[in-house]
Amino acid sequence: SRCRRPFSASSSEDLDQVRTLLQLCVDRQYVSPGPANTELFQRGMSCSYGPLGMELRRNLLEQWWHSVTRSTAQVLGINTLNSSTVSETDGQERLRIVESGSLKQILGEQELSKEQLIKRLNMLLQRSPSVRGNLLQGALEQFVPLWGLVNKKLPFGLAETGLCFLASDGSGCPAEVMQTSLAWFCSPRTSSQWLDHWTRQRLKWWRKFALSPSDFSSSDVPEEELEEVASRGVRITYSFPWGPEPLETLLSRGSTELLNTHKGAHSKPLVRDGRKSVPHVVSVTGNMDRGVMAYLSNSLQQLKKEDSKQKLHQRKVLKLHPVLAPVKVALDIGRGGTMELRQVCEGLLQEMMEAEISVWPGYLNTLPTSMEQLNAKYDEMGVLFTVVISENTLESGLLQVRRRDTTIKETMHISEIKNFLSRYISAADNV
Amino acid sequence: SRCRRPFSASSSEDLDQVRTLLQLCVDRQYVSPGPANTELFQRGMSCSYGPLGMELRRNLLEQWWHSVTRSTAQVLGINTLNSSTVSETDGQERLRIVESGSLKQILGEQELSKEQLIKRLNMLLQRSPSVRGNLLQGALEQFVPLWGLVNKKLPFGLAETGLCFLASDGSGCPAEVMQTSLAWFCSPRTSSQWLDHWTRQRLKWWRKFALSPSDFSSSDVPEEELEEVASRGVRITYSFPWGPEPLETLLSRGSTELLNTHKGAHSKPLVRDGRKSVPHVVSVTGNMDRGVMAYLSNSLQQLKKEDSKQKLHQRKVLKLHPVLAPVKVALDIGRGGTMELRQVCEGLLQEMMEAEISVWPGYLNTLPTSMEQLNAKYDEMGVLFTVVISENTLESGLLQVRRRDTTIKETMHISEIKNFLSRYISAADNV
Amino acid sequence: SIQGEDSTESRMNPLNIQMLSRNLHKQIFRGLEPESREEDVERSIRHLQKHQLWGKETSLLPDVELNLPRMYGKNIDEHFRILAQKQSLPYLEAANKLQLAELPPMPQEWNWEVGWTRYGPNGESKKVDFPEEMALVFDVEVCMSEGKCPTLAVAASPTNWYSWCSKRLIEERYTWSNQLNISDLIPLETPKNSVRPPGNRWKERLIVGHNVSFDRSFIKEQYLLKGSKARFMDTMSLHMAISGLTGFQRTLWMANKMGKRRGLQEVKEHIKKTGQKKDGPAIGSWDWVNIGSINNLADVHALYVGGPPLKKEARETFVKGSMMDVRNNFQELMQYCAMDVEATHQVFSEQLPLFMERCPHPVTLAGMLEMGVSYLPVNQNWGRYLEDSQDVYEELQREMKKSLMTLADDACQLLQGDRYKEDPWLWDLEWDVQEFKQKKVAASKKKKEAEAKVSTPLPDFDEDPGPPSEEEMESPCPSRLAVEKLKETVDRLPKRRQHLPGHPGWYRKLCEKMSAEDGWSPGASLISLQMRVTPKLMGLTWDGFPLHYTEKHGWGYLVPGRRDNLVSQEENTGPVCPHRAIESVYSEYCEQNSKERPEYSDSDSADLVWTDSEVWKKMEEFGSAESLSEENGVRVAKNGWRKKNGSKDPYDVSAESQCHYHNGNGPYNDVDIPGCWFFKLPHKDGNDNNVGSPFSKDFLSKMEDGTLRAGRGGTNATRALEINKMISFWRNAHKRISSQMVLQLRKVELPRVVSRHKEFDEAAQYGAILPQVITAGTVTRRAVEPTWLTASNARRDRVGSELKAMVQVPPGYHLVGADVDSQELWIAAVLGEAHFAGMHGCTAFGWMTLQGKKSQGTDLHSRTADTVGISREHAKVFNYGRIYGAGQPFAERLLMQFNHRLSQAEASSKAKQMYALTKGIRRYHLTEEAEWLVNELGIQVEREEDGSVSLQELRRINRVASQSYRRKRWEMVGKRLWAGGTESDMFNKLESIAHSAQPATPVLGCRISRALEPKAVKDEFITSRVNWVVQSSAVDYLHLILVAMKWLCEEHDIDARFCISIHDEVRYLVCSTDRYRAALALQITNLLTRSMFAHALGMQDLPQSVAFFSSVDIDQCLRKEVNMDCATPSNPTGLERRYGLPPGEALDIYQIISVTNGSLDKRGSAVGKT
Repeated sequence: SRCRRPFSASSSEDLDQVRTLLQLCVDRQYVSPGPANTELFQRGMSCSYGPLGMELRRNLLEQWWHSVTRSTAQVLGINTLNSSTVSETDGQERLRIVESGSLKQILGEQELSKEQLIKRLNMLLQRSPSVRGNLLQGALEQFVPLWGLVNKKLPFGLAETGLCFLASDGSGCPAEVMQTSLAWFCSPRTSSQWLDHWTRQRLKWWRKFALSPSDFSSSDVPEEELEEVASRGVRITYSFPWGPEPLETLLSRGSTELLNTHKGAHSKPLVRDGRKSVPHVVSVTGNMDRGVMAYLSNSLQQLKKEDSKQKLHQRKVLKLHPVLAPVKVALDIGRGGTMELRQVCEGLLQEMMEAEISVWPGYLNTLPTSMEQLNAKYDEMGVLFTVVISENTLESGLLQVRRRDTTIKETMHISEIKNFLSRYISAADNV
Repeated sequence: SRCRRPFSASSSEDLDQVRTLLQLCVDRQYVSPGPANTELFQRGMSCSYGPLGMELRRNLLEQWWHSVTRSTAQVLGINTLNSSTVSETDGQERLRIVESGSLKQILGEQELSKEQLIKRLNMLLQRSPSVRGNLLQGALEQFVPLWGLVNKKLPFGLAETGLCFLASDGSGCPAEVMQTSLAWFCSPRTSSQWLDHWTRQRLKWWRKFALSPSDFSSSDVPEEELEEVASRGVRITYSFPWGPEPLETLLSRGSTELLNTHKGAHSKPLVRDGRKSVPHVVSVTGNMDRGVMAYLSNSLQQLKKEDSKQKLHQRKVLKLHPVLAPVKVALDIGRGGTMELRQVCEGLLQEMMEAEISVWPGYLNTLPTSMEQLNAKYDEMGVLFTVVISENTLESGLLQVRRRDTTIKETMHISEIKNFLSRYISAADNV
Repeated sequence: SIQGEDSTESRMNPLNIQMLSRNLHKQIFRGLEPESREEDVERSIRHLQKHQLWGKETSLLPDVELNLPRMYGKNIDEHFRILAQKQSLPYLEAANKLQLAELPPMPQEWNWEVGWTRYGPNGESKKVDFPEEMALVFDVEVCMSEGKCPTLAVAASPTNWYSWCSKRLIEERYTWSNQLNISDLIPLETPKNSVRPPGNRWKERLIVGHNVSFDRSFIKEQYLLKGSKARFMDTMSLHMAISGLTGFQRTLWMANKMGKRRGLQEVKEHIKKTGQKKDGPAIGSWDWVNIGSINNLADVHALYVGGPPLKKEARETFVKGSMMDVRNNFQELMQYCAMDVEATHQVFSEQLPLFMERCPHPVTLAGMLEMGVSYLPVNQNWGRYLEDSQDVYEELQREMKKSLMTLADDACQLLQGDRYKEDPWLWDLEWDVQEFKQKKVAASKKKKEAEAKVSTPLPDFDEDPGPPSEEEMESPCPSRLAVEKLKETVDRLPKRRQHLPGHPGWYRKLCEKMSAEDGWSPGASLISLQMRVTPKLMGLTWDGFPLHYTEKHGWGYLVPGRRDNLVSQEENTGPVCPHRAIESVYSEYCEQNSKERPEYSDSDSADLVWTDSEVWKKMEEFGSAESLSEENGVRVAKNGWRKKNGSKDPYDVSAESQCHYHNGNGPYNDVDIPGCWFFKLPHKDGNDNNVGSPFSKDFLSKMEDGTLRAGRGGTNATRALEINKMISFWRNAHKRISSQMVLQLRKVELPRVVSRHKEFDEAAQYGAILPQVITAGTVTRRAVEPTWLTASNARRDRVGSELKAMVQVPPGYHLVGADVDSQELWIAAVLGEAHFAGMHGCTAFGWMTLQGKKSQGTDLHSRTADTVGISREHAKVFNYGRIYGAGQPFAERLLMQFNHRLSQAEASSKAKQMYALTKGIRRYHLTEEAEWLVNELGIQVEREEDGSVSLQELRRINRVASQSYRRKRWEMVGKRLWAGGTESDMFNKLESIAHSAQPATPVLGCRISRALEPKAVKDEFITSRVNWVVQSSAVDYLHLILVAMKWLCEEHDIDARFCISIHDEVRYLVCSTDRYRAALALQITNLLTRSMFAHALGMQDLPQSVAFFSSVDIDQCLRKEVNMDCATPSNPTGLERRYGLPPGEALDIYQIISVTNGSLDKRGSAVGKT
């Protein structure tokens, strides 16, 4: 995958924006701290995620999966191995998992001549499994048995999500990336139409969760950047402050690879009765780590805001889509916590978790914090609602609910909050 | 991880049972075909899964995640990197990802002496990132920032699921496994109680989805098999036809590793104000690949059955728990499909998919199959319900619904089927 | 044959216009050489010189050598008569029989059975495949709630009644496929399960109905690509031709029908709407009301037949009822349908003789029959197009809504610290919030609770409590119990929950109330562009001023700087305008624009290029008012705000309240906003009208040029505006487009040419749409159809605008067609030329049409553009407008609309200038009475050589006369005519036709609707009548083309069928092997048609430059240009990549001759067989 070096932002304002975003991601537990880690993150690679980042990527993957497997009846999910021992000699330099013990043992054998050493090492290398750089190869291998399963009907797709390893571009350090892959098999006649179809579907999907959808766009892959097998390609890109980066790549790959994978040209398992043509492959490959970053970048809104003392602030809000937001609601106690209030919080927390609403147990934090600070923090975390339980709640059952998007506080009854949240989130999914 | 060689089943009947199970898993798209693959599967390693196996493992992981992260407020989910470049010299022989290109290049350099060669290779090895063998190390590394997030309260847990690589025990070929991990941090005083608590919770969970729960059991890890750091351990095992195998292991590990990870003993980040003790760790590590096999094995029921011609058959049913079953309902067309019937099927399919009920689009199969054959197939797939749409549906809106567990066919109206299924599945979850 | 060589010298007329090649002229005009009088030639040259057109260099076209097919009759007119008679003979015979026949008695009881039933005269019934009579009156009814499938039908012939019931009516089923196929339709020529007629011979048949194109769309055989010889006669179209009303007349007619009083009110309202104010015309003559009617069957029936009114109540069941309702009222509804058939027959019987009398040329009938069988082939791409467009549309709409919702959410933050008070847009919204209501608890209970309440402080430090015990795990969780207990207080909430009490009032209104039902969506989801709050949330500015809305004046904007109303502020209890903030908005705008303040120029936005029908609609509305007392020479200033200078204006205030630095529509000082003047946004129909939404189509161009822009909310607002533009087309059109009835044909139902073609794809779909064309739908007899005939061309930024290109041929076929170049201009010009000197190119207007060159600036549009200083595109609108009869006021308004910064005076002077140059100046012939007076009083009169006088002279004579003879009112004006302009003679001709006692088209002699004849309307509706001359002649043109083309195709065995005619273009669906021959036939058709025009006007010659279509398009889809890729947001990759459609060929006559060898014969033309 091509990616620009970080921090090539076009202007100092953009640069500022990038810094703000990264700092916020670390501060608010999206990304684990450490410069090496944030660099991975910014490069669109897997990094060590904090609880919120993990949940966000999880939600994103979940949505991807649903959108692809539920879009038509013809998509089957699969799960292939990361490592394979097929020692192909296709010239591709692969990443291999080597048992460092075995290697060291060979290096330690004094009596070996240089030639013997090299021979042994080559053998070890051959035996060592290679890790995958993409999910496509797995799908191609699974094609034959699963095509049979659907009676050799076309079109037909295989979906998978999983970790892949990318060789370093010289830096010597391979990186991981969470890939999504749809391998779509169709008739040669329709492959171009399907490419367009999936481009539209995928772009629509990316835009669905965006705050400003037009930052996501699609463009043809320039001829010179196309992989050899591909006749046409489209990239879905996000315009980061430092320039566009691809999130998902769709390629019309023809049938070459399928034929290679299953050896023998036009072999029987690859054709349908009465047809001579081998199915064409359209691959849809996404990088969900970069997707996470795109949504974080897209949803960060900085608004000028005066505080109660007429001072000008920057209000930073992560306006993540309700479906993606890792924390839907924060539970807090108003001034002066008591055991009774905490109990109510715990009860409410249980209720929400059972309803699969992710809650932030802010009430556990007993350090004194002003409501203003708290709201600022939750805004930065992208928490949709903040529920505050106070002494008054114990008497009347009333809670204060603050909305992230309007900053307005409202009163709600404790018996209604769960249903309200559930409906709010599921309704947001349907918009 | 320890694992027995396959096919060490105790009796020929058991052997038969194993063969039947494996055959069925391959036939019904739980596991991809090929002896190497099924061997991985049987050894409790990740293998290449078919669509149904993938969905089953997915469901299982989902359930694990909910049960662990939603049990208390104190569990945070994380996502750490698979590979790390920390070149530790803790004596452990690690699996490393080596760029085979770089290695070959070094081997190809003619002018290098043997010593130079060895030096260069050692350097390469040092630089190559190692892949993880378990998830615990990642959790230990994340402990400090995240403990701060919860105000250094105890107890507190970090949960993660992900692929790990296991070094081969001599076979030379490392394998993958889908691990689940809960790292539970608690006061030294309560660590033993927590170990018991989690053992109980985990066993309860495993049994919840089982057809015969007593096949799942827990037992202490014998002293001699304990890892060095652990003071006590418990295994949750499943009794396979060839003997018991561990599914999840709980270890009380003390604080040594935590201290090692964060260097300097009793360093500030590891203690709470006013306390001197460093938190203790209880690790809960599961192998979900083996979990998949356990449930498949557990739910396979073989029943004698007479067919319409009074011939004796073996009816094989995969009585997977409704929550785990990868396919909840199959949609089929009765004799003589027409475009109109198909349209109804597609509408129904969409409706179910939107309600997140996984459907098998049997109606797409246009090859003539008898209803009996079809039912046998769906039973082996573990499909809960089979819905048949016929000409009659067009007139009256009535469908035939067959239940896997009773084999009884019922008539239901098309407008009610979705709600019926939704309620059936969610009710099964709460039992 | 050879062409293009100088074998013979090119023929030129005395005005140096190149005429038809000698061989063609000989074949068409049979050796009749045109003669011209020396005097006429000189007059023409003088005229051309006056307009700087004489002596301009012209280039020669290569001559065309062609052997035309043998022609009939003595001259070209007879030729066409013979062709048309032959073509329509069997249908005319059938029509006559039907007209004379008395229908048998209607059955009393209708048969409840699928398919056709025949009823004998004695009440016996028999199931039949289809009615076999040659002529039928036919009516179909459709149960709307059940989709597009026909439900029941009735037909009647001179001998039998028939009824038809659909399967869906008779058989009850849970579902029916929404995909129609041929067996769902009504057969009229073929038995069940067959697409061939008995004996494999298609018979000529005539089907009569009211708006019969609707009924036609349910007839099975009409969807077959080839075969049916059934033709249709539409009593609605016949009515339009005989007694139709113009659109404006229809409004008046309805008003009149509603009752005199109500009617007058409606008329007044209408006139007000069209901006004519009280000075508009009173409709003087109402005679036409009794000889015309609107188009529905009941009113048409009342007009032609009379008697008891037709009952239409049963119709409601089909419109609103379910299939069950239809079943329950089956007999009654059948009866209703039959009554319609009976009524249609009565109407038809009355109409036919009238029609034949008023449209006597056989070409008219033959042309209308051909027009009645239009056919649009489509394939699976139609479905894709609908899906893609709707998809993209919905997505964009969602995005737009999302942007608006975000704007609303963000605005809520202004509630904090009352910051909204300083917002230039939002200060006057409702910002109140509601108190949360909860019932009071009885004091005693509360006390008890208070006592019971204990609060336990949190432990200082949280110790790890260890795991809960097993008992704790088993027993119900205490914290859950605590929550459950608290939930009991829910009974203290009011029954009806408050709706977002904490949010400001305006925001609450944008949110849906959460209800138990599904479909609730969160946030300000009710927001739309149409709401008043939206422009404010976007912070829209007009030339830098924030927009503001008032009930009385609609949308306008606030201009800061007013000082005379700052005093009264204290008393103000309502929101206070933050005029300082408004000032800073404007100064910021000025700062931003200081460097390059945009100099306004005509934007060539295509949005302003209206379709002709739009131009016409506009003019028709106030056209009848246009003749307003020109003789008085005083036009009344119509723009309200200017009136304030008159002392009667109640809003007239001191000069202080005038805004000194901004010109616009205002200020309206009755809008009392402290510190600000209020100006209205300009309105296209005149500034008296209120603007209801700044997002209407009319402001699109203002957004594009930056006059109207979003001032805040950054990208959200701007993007919303952009999207609004993109989805405008689909929003308006998608209902009509997606309800087009598409019938898919199965393989056996397709011609073998298709099903055996190498590109035939089993998986693809091939089908057709039958557009519901009313063959003569307007008073000019132009065809009307709401979707296809008004469809604009594809535009890059308009979702779904690739509509036309979705008409795509099946394999083995091509679309062959052409646009008649400047059809209406040429018709108008040739009429003028015949009138002036009887030579082609003798008037300046004619010369420009024939010989004008864009490059030399001598073509009509460039000329107008130069004169007025506008773009050529805009000039086109003016030019067509004029020919359609639009006067100077129209031009003024249009000018101001194109450039809102133009003052009224400037616009007026520009319009005047333009009209003087083109239409010319009115001159008058004196009546005998006046001549006597002049003579008697010895007045020296300045006259032209034709004896006419100017308006000034007329006034002078009038003055002198009234001084001398005070009591008497003199009828001074005889004939009025135009003089001095490039188009004067053309207008004189048009007006002479329009004013004649029996206006008729000059070529085919079709008479104007009875409701527009001077006898009925006197001097009213002049614009409509002038317009009618050109438009109706254009219809003659089209009918001539259809007749000639049909003749050539039959004669030369060209496999082609008529597809559609959109305005001035015709398209044929042609078997690919015959496509070049069809192209040649089309060219010959045009040659003959134009020649026929010239012949009918007494000019036995035709300029070469108009003889042939500039090109004939051979294409696989319907599009404006053969190489247009029609990329739109819904078709981003274009036709070629997305639909695999390569560019077509556009061939001129020379290319066609070279491909076909100039021969129409199958054998003669070598090519086309590949």
